[in-house]
Amino acid sequence: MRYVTKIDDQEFLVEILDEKHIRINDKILDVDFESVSGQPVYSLIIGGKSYEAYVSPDEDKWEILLRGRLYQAQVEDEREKRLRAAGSTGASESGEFHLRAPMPGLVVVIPVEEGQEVKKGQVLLILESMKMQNELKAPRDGVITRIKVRPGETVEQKQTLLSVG
Amino acid sequence: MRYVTKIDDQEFLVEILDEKHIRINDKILDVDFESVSGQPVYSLIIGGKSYEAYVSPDEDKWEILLRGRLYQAQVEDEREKRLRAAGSTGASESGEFHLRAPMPGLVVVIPVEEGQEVKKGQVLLILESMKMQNELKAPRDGVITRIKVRPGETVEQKQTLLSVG
Amino acid sequence: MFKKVLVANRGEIAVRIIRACRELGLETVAVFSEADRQALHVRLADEAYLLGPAPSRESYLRADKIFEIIKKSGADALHPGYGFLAEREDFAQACHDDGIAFIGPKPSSIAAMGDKMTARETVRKAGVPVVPGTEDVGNMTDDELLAIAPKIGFPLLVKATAGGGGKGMREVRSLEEMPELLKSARREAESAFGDGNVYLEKLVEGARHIEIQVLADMHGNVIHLGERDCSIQRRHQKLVEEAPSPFMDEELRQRMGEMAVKAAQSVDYVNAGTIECLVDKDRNFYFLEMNTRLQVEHPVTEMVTGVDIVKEQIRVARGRPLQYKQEDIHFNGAAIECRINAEDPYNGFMPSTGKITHSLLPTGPGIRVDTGVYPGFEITPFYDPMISKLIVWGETRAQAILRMRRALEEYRIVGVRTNIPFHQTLMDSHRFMGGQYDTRFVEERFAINDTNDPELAEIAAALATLSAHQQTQRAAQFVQRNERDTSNWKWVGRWERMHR
Amino acid sequence: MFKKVLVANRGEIAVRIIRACRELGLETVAVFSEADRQALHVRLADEAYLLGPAPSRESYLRADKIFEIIKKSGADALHPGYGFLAEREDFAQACHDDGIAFIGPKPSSIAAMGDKMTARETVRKAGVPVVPGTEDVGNMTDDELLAIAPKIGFPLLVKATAGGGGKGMREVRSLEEMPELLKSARREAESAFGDGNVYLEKLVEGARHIEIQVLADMHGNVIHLGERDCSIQRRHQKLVEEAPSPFMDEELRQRMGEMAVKAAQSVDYVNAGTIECLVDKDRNFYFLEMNTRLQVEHPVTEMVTGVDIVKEQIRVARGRPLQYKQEDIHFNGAAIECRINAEDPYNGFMPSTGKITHSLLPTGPGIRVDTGVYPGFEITPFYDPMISKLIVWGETRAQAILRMRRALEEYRIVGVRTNIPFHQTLMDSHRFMGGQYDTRFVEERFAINDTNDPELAEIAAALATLSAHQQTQRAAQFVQRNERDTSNWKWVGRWERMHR
Repeated sequence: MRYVTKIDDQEFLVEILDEKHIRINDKILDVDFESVSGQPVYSLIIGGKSYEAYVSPDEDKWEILLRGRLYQAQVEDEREKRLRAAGSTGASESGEFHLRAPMPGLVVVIPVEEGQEVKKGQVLLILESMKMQNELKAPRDGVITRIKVRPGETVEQKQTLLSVG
Repeated sequence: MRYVTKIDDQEFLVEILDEKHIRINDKILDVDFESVSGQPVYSLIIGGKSYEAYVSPDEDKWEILLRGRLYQAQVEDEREKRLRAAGSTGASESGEFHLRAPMPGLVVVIPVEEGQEVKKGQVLLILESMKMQNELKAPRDGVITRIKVRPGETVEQKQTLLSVG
Repeated sequence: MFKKVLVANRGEIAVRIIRACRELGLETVAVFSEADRQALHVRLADEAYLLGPAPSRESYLRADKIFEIIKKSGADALHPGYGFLAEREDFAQACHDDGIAFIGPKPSSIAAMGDKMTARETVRKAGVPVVPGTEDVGNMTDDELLAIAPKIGFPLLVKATAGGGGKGMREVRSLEEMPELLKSARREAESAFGDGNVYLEKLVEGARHIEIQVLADMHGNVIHLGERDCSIQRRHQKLVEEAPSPFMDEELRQRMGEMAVKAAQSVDYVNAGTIECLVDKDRNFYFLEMNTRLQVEHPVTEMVTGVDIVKEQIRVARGRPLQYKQEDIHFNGAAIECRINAEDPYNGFMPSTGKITHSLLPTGPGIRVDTGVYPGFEITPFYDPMISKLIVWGETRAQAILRMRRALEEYRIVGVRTNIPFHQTLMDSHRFMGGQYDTRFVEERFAINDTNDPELAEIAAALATLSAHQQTQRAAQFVQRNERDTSNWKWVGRWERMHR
Repeated sequence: MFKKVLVANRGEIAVRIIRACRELGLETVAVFSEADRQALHVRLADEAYLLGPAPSRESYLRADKIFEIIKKSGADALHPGYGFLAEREDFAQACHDDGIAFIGPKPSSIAAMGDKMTARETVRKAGVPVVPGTEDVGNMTDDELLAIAPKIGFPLLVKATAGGGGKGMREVRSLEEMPELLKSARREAESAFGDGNVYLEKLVEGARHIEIQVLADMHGNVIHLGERDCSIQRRHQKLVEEAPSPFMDEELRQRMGEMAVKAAQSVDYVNAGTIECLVDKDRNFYFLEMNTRLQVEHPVTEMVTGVDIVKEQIRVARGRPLQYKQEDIHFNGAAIECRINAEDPYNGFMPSTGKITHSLLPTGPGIRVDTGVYPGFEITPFYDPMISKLIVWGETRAQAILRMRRALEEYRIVGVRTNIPFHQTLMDSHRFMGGQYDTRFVEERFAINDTNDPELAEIAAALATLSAHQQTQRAAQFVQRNERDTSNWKWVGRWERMHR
């Protein structure tokens, strides 16, 4: 099985040769890959070196926390990649953005209104949780299309708070 | 639900009144009983006192390891107890005893033979495990009725090694 | 001499206090909210009583409930820990009135230091230098503050008079932004302390936050245990503390130590307390406030002095004289504490909640972990995000940093995000290693590690690919098996097993 | 100066050594058997290589494989830990021949001390008192030993000449039982060391086992780090060690320290080593043997002296002079170590195997846990049952005991049985508290706690009843639900959920 794995702008060609060997770009390496205690913590011994990392899927990416650094990787098998290249030509990613509550909490202030233009980094909402007031900010420029909560409201984790178009 | 629970020679009459109350002998107490992390470790808050113990079933008994002491308890509901009292009158407990391997290991020596009389505490078999030679002893006087393994044999945990009649 | 101590707190500090009591042969009473039934302090105490629902106002801040439990349990002493009711004069007074030993200072000392404005005035009169700022005592309106601000000069700090822990604190760079910031500071102060009153203080730039631990008994003895450097902060929240301060020399330590003893004496202080100061580049120090309680970061002092501060608090509260004279206090090696918070350093340090499914503590020589959590425990949004403190000791500061690095690398917490990667980046930074930092360092001159080490990126790629491959294989196996055997119950059984 | 250390061991000691290397900036190479793929030392090392199947003879004792891995990894130093290859002269020699720094003594010192009979003769000539026993060097037949035994007098000890850790050791009370005991001692020695040779030693009754830690560099400096009392033993296996010994006074410490330095010098010793002695009631001491390696119980010495023995071993092996002179060594407070074994104290201390499903380590001030296991790790029957070491420090011995009690009470290990209840009983025993014990104490005057505290028995009854009730209720619910809804897949789904 051949995969193309992208981290930042770097592409790695990774081929799973068998249970104990992989090829990364041109190197063939021994691998021994196991989950520790059935947790999303993985021990990888590769070419004799021992690594341990948290690995978890995050929507269409994989997050790897390794030696205090966070990597985000996109893994595609070669066939998928070819199909995608042949098909749609880099569809726009500027759809509506939904601000979700990163944790349960209490909505304190919403300093924006529907229809208002906002800049990337502008505070959209203040959520109180763990005795802290947390500022939730716009991930990009846009317009507030919908506000679904009010100050004083208690929200659940992942609940949609407002949308930016 | 009423239970009779016996520890050593002491009997406790325990009645489960509802989810939060029990009666022990004549005392009614608040209880809050929860497993910790889904493990056989239980946190019990009873009449305000906080205890934590390992609780596990062991054949027809319960073993409770509490504050560095091991208690063995027999719990019967009242109905069972009455039935038992009415029925069989203290059947003999001197049936055949099967010596089982307490852990996987290697049989080193079997210093007894079939048909031999043995005394309580006499060494019946030496099992090597964890770099230690462990002496398995007779739990009571009797006669060796059957030896099922040989020196040099590797045995699994709980495998029957020999029987004492 | 009291025998049973009610610990009016939760989390790691409740555990810390229960341990000290147990080692002194004292019985302990825990209190807990509905969210904390399985918390470690409940599991470890001799007795435990429910306070109420999860929110602090309905549980850990319910003084009335705590007094009920004192009566019910027969506790004859109370340790407040930090936060919650620790610095409430009225609460301490109520304990005294009920004949309960309050393990902390006198109510009058709490009052004198609790109102930060009063405290400034008190120590200033005792000859202790303070940061320039509002000098009147009492509640001031926004208009009054806006009028005074230009005289103090910008940048300045809005601070809660009932403050602590950076709550209700705001930096103000200009008069224009001040009204909005006053509003949010008052809001946060009101929510944290039930008191929205604030005052102003000049922002001393390039300063270090250095504090002095003091211990005082009921017999007039006051000593200090040297300093802690707490300059590594983010949004006025301390993240890393160390003792000794890499900035300190013997002469400054002595001057600051004497000042701290003087400040404590000015309010007739008893028990453990901390004098927080700013120290500027020229080694001038200014009193900020006194914390009239045990501090989060007390372990670094314990590790370099060998003094068990909590046990000493208890002894002092029992009326005993201090075990140590100033000349008995020696500083050995270096200690560093990293506060481990359930928050995501890659997402603006947003708090992270959830069940801890697995953890592996760093252990071995020179390591101490003070924690209130364990695998299976649920981190809720109701309390402080600090879930543990990792403290290391080394013969030298360099050895302590190396040890902290290996401890952070070993530490695993699964189920919530933590700021461990932040600490790892910090311990690798040359400025931290060189001791070259001030209170603005984290916010202004530090970034969480996102450099792309090519070798590690390759390993990350391998990890991601192997995980993705494993997921694909599992799905394929599942389809295959399902094709082979379509009887209903086996199908479900397998599915259940796979999703455990 | 070496840069990459292969750690030829497993378990807690491999972890301990890897940590020391990491804190010194050295790279580490772990080796592992098939049973240890997920062991902590594999997880923490920079590199890891498979040795072979689980049994030690096919893995950790395979010197040839280890040399292959040295070549493959480019390691330029080796730390043997304790046990396995730690005291094999030929192995140390092979390291030297290959230009690999062996972090331990010279092969000649290992040889001189490794044969216990030769060692006795060597130190005797250097003026160190030894326990009366067989004096000839070389292999002796059973007949020869049976002839000599009456001259030494009973009771006596049969000991393996290649011995250590109590293996291949037997007490003999009379000539009649001696042939059988010789046979079993030789069998165990053969199995443990590949050498069935034994010798005899008078059994000194009522004696304490006290040992002196020494450190020596390549520049002729030899110092001692005081004593450890290891008299708490069962079947010649140490269970608890403490420093200082409650039996010790300054004069005896000085005499024994000087003796230990002399014994080390008699074999031109370099690196860390331990002189084990018996000390009788009249404070006469007798050399037993020298362990030419790191000891299990080294942490208690580290905690009272502040010296990191493993780091010092590594520095010495790099050719550096000792960091300390004898006069730099001071003893501060008291430390106790409890060896936590996977064995059932209520069933003849039978080893216990299985997967650790959950654990909670005691933490907080003055606590150190050195462990190689964690939740999810499987304890197999192939290796030593010691799974962790709990070490505490206190300002006084009494405080250390109180701290150990609270730490033992907090410690949870689920999945295997442990000897924690044994340690709890010991820490509660008046004789231990009074320091009144000798090497026979555990076997002759100690019983695991089975006293019936009526209050606790009632709690145990409540716990058992509530558990039984919960079980009954669950079964009833299951039947009820099954009656309500008999569609096949839902039934199975519930069943699966209940049995997770």
